[in-house]
Amino acid sequence: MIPSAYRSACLLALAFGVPLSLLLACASRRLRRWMPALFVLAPIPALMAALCADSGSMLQIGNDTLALTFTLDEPGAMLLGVAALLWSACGIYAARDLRERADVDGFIVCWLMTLTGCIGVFLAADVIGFYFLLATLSVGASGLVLQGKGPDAHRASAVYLGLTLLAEGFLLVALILLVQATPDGSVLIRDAAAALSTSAWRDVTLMLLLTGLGIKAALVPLHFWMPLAYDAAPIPAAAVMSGAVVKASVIAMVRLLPFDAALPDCGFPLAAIGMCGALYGVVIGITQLRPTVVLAYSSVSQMGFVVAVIGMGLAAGDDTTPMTAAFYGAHHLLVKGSLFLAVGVLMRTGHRCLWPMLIPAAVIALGLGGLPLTGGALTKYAAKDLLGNGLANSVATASSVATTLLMLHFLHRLRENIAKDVQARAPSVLVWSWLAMALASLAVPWMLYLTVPIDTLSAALAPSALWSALWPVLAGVVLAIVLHRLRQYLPRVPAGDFGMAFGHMQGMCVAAAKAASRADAFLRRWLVATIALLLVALMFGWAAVNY
Amino acid sequence: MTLALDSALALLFLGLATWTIFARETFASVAGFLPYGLLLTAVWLRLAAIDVAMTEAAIGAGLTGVLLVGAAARLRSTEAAAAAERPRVLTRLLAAIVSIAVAGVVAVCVLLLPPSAPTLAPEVVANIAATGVGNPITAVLLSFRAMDTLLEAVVLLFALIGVWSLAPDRAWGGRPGPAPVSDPNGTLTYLARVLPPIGIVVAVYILWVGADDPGGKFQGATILAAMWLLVLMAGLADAPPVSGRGLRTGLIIGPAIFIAIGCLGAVTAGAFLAYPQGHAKLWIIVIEVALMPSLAITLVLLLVGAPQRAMT
Amino acid sequence: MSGVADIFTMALVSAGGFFFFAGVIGLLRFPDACTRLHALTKADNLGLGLVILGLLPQIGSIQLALKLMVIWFLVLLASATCSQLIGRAIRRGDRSNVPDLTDAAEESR
Amino acid sequence: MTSTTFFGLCAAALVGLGCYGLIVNAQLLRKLLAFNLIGHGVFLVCAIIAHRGAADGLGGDPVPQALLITAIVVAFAASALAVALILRLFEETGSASLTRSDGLAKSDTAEQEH
Amino acid sequence: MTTPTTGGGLLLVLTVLLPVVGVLLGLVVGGRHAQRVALVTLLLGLAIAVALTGQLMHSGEAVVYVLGGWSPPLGVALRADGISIVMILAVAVVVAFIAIYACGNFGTPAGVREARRPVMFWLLLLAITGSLNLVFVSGDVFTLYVALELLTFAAVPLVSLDGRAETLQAALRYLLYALLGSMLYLLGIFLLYGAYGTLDIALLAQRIQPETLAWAAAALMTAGLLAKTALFPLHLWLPPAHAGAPAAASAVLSALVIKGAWFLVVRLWFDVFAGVVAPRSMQLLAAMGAAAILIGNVVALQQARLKLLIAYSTVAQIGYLFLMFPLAAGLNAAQLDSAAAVSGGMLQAISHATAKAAMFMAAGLIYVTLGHDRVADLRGVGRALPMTLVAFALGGASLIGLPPSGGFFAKWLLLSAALASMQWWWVAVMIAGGLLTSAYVFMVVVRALQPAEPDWKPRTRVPRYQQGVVLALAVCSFLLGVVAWCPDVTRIGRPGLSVVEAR
Repeated sequence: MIPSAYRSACLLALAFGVPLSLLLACASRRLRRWMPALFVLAPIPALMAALCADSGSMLQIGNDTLALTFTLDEPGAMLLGVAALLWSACGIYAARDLRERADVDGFIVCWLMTLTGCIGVFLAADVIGFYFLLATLSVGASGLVLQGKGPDAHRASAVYLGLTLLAEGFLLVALILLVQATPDGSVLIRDAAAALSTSAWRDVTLMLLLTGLGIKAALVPLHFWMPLAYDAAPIPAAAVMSGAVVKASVIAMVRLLPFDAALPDCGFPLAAIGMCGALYGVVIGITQLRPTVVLAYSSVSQMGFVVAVIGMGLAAGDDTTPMTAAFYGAHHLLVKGSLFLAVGVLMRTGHRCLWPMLIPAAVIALGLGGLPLTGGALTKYAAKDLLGNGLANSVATASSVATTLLMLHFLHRLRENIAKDVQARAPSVLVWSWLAMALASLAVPWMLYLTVPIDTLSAALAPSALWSALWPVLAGVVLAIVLHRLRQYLPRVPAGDFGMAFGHMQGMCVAAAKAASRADAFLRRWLVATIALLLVALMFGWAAVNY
Repeated sequence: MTLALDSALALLFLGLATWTIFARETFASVAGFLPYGLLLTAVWLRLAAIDVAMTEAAIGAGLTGVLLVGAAARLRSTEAAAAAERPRVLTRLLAAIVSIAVAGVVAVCVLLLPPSAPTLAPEVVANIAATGVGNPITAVLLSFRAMDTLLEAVVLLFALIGVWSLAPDRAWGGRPGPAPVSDPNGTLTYLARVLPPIGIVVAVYILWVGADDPGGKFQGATILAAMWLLVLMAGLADAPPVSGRGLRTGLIIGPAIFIAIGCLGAVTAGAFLAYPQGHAKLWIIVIEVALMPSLAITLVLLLVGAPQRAMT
Repeated sequence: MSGVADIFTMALVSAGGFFFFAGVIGLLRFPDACTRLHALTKADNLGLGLVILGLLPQIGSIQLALKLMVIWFLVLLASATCSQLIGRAIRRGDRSNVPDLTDAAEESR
Repeated sequence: MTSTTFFGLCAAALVGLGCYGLIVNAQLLRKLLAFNLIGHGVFLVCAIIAHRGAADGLGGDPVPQALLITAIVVAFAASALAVALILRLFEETGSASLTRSDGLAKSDTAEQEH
Repeated sequence: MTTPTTGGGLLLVLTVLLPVVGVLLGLVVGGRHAQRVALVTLLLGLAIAVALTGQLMHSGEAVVYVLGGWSPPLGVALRADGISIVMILAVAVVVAFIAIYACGNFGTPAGVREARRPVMFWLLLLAITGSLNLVFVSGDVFTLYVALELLTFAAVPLVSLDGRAETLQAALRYLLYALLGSMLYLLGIFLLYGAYGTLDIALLAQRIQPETLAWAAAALMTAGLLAKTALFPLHLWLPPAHAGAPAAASAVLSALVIKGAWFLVVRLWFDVFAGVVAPRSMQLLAAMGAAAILIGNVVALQQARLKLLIAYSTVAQIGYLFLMFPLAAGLNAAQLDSAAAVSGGMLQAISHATAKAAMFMAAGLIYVTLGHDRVADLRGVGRALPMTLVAFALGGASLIGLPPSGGFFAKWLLLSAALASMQWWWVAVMIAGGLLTSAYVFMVVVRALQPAEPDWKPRTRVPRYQQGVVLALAVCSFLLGVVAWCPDVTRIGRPGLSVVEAR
């Protein structure tokens, strides 16, 4: 082996192995007590890997019968790096938070489990490992939601786990179809994606794949788990989930979907659904009062936008799509993560020292809407080519107007939800961790933009580009003012909007379940069961004779 | 003529079978079951299965009958409750239809049996010389399919373990059945004194002829068991405590020797449960002799049931 | 010679059969348990005895003849004991361990 | 109709009777009796198969006859175990029948509010 | 005519005889010596199972032993191919774990020469092991009947080991229903003999014809075996029996005993009746399985007691074991490698055996600690028995089919088979079943994680090694997926299949 490849393999192994070993170490009670201190360090190897490992480097565990493969492609590296940043910052925040909790074990285990799964998903290169780590991720994340307080947390966690396992059901079938499509039954995602566009089952596979990943990406109409979960989860958990965890679906899409061939009949509907989500999230979001819920709906909207970008790329068969989508995802990851931290910090901050906290929040929040010179503007600029000049582009502009509007609404709600005590100050650890994240979410997009590189600096700073980024924001501000005037006319939609309608189906489910157990009790009566046995014998005979 | 005889026989035992199903009282149906078993024995005779007839008479009709009569006598008080649980007419109708359907399937199968019946009789006749025994059934039981016979002994043992496991904890290790009460000059006592010697002679005789003629260990063991039961019923002796080392050794000695000889065969004759050339009959008789007492003990203990009286 | 033996056999076996028949009739028709017991014992002892006696000249070997006699003897022993036990039970008046053959018999008709 | 076939039909009748009794009769001892009837029916089928296989001077195929002996003994073992269970149940509960219910105490099947 | 004894055949005799000898010996020595005898015997049994596996993988063909030198049809042969060896190994391992666990609950108390529950438990455990091994290796359908009866007679007393009224009734239901089943099976055997004049599986496979007698025999035998496996809707005896028995006994019954009859169905349908059973029968069988999966899981979700919940999840899991039949048939029809489906089914059986044993033992520990096993108030378990709860969760994950558990790879194989043979409906059933399973596992774990009242004390302290054993078994079942790294043993010695790499 040549040294550099060897080094990269070691880095990958560390990136995945360190969190995993920490998770296993939780088996011992003594070690478990030390874990919160290590939260900040656990993702560092992943960050190192993202920075130092040369892209395309591979790590294989197992024999030729079955091997778990890890690799690092460019989109993966980008998302992995920023995710690691977010995990470290939130790790600091969580460690401080845990001091005030009664039972910390559950949180610690779930945190490390989610971290392991999250990093692994960005690295996994074969379908089995990918599915395994996705499952780890989902189970851990639902465990994190469970750490919230009260019955709401239980309900949210149950809904989240149920939907995400449903999604994995779809994914499992899709992955099996993918593997069967590959000529030699290879389980590498690369081969599977390559074989997909020519597979006999292509459309079914894509349907299942997009349904599964759509649930995970909170595509409308399967988005309602997201507000519930982010509202119920503890702040740091909500931050990593809205930031890092949900990006697993983005990386899965860019890796599994075939961008080598133009698939308009699949790409355009996907883009349409995404755009609908991007606007729908805002529409519901502005009716919400709790800042976390508002952020959740903004996540629904932003994920919708990413999916729309991917859909357009799929339709055009444009192979730059993965980088663009990953770049957009990375920016959203940073911003959304830091905004959740901001919510947590401001809830503990009094009026006295409000502004130093609120200003940065305002900047990055508007950045999400595409405020010039922020990362948001860059991402929108990068996505522009994919969206083309047609309908999609105008909808995208509309969505950035809407996002600005939603973000202003968020800032307003944030200001409403500060601590009652005027003198209150958030613990400095929390403050610094959040400010660090805020800084990162401003700086990192520029670095990525220039180092990767996606486009030239001059192109991004051209006056036309600046203006085309600025006017939607201004429009958004104007709209926000109007909306502020009319706010009392807004309806109050419950968090998780029509998803709550499913709550009414619970009664039906219970009735069905009761019916099932009545049937079971009936069938287990001696008379019935013996007659059934003889009938079964007769039926088998009959089935054979009429063959 | 034969068919008339058969029909008469069939009429009788089917009638009794119907009776055992439909009789009102459990005891009555058991009482019907006993003659039914004996008639069935006659059926085996009609079908030229004399060994089966003897086994049926001894175990199927005899021991099972004793078992059921004893149980029925103890369960008399449950009649009313059981009668109250009689299912509704519709259920009974459904049950009847299904049962008739199953019977129909069996009948069809019987009628469809191939005209030229496949048989292993020639093979048995061809190979019986190697076993040295004259009774083909003994040859099958102890040489060709000796595994089944070994397992059969083990089945009885497992069943006994199961029966014992039902003992109340306090009575564990104690004696089964109620304490013996003997009436020194009662008829039963007299019979229990007179009969056993004869019975033992008969049992040994049946075991001995079993090698070449109908008969064998099971029939003999059953007679031994019957004698012991007689003694127990007459109260001349008490049932042994189940914790007794000797008793347990007696229980397992037969199967143990069977297995030992089988392993010996694996060493000397090249296969488990194979017998050395020319000495097959000797080893078969050894096995039978060893099995008979164990089987007798097992049968008796199965009949007297789980221990009920703690050791004093 | 064999002719005489055959006649002898026929006579005795049919006589035995008659006793069995009578026994069964009695079992079914007699009013109470004691009398039924009486009928039964007749059937067992005499009926079986006559049948076996009748069969004796037909068998060549002494051994087989002895076997038959032993069987008869055992049946005598057994039936005597049984009927004695049942009879005692009847006298003691407890019917707990006397099978309810009465209704059994009536319904089987 | 040969006597084997005839007894074969009797066997079928026995099986049918036994099934009916096993289903309908509530008292456990009656169920056991019914089981024995089914067993006898099955054995009778085996016996006629053995009888049809008569050859080379043997009255019947000895292999199924040997199987039959084994089966009879196994059935007896089953009856003994069942009787012991029934009597123990009787001692514990005073009843000798499977309750109408499905064998689970109500406390077990009690559903819990979601 | 039939294959003569092959190398290592004597091991087959040993797998069967050793436990039987153990029973005889244990009965004589009695008391706490019986326990020692049992443990030694089980250890030896494990060694023999490993040796047998090695033999099989080395020779690459089925191991045959002709008893008494009388080759079939006159004599009886023992035969072990891939699927039997897999089951033997699984039984040996699981029973070993259960035995270690049971040392905590079934030790003879000091000062007593012999107590009923311990000595009976150990003897019955040995008896079950021997009977199961006989079921797996016997090549003669009548010997298989005797083996099934042995299994039943050994399993029924385990159910009523506690002697409570409801367990007695459960045992009676089990016994009577199983007896009816075995009579149907016996009838089928006799019909086969009457039609084809042999009882040997290999010979039957050659001689059998698609005709009414064969169909009737197949139907009767299948129905009888299904009654013993408790496939829905023939499961009346399973929930009360498995929920009422002591935890270790429940583990044996639920993990292993039901697999005996199921294995026989596999043996018959794939080896004996391969050319006889109609595709429709396959679909019917799998339809019963699907009903078991759906209804069993839904009912499990509503149970108020943990052991009943697990028992019902067994009812559901039995269903998965029967999905493989139409899948294998479908692959055959599509000229594909049908052994993949069989491997999936076997893997499912093994992973269920390990997982379910672990879950029942975990439930036992929870019961001991709380003094009850009401699902509604399991709070405090997470604090008192962390290892046990983890074990339960891992077992549950294996049932759900989360990677890398054996359940996941079994599901992977079965789903692949279903998709390759275009039987979408079974895919839907499997996915739905997984979701329902996850629902009740989640419910139990969440309730157990809730903190107990501050003044709460566990009823009794559970020895650490018991928790350790349970966790170890659960981890085995959760990591069972690594078998995908080994060559597929189940194909060895199967007719028409060659030894090829897994997947």
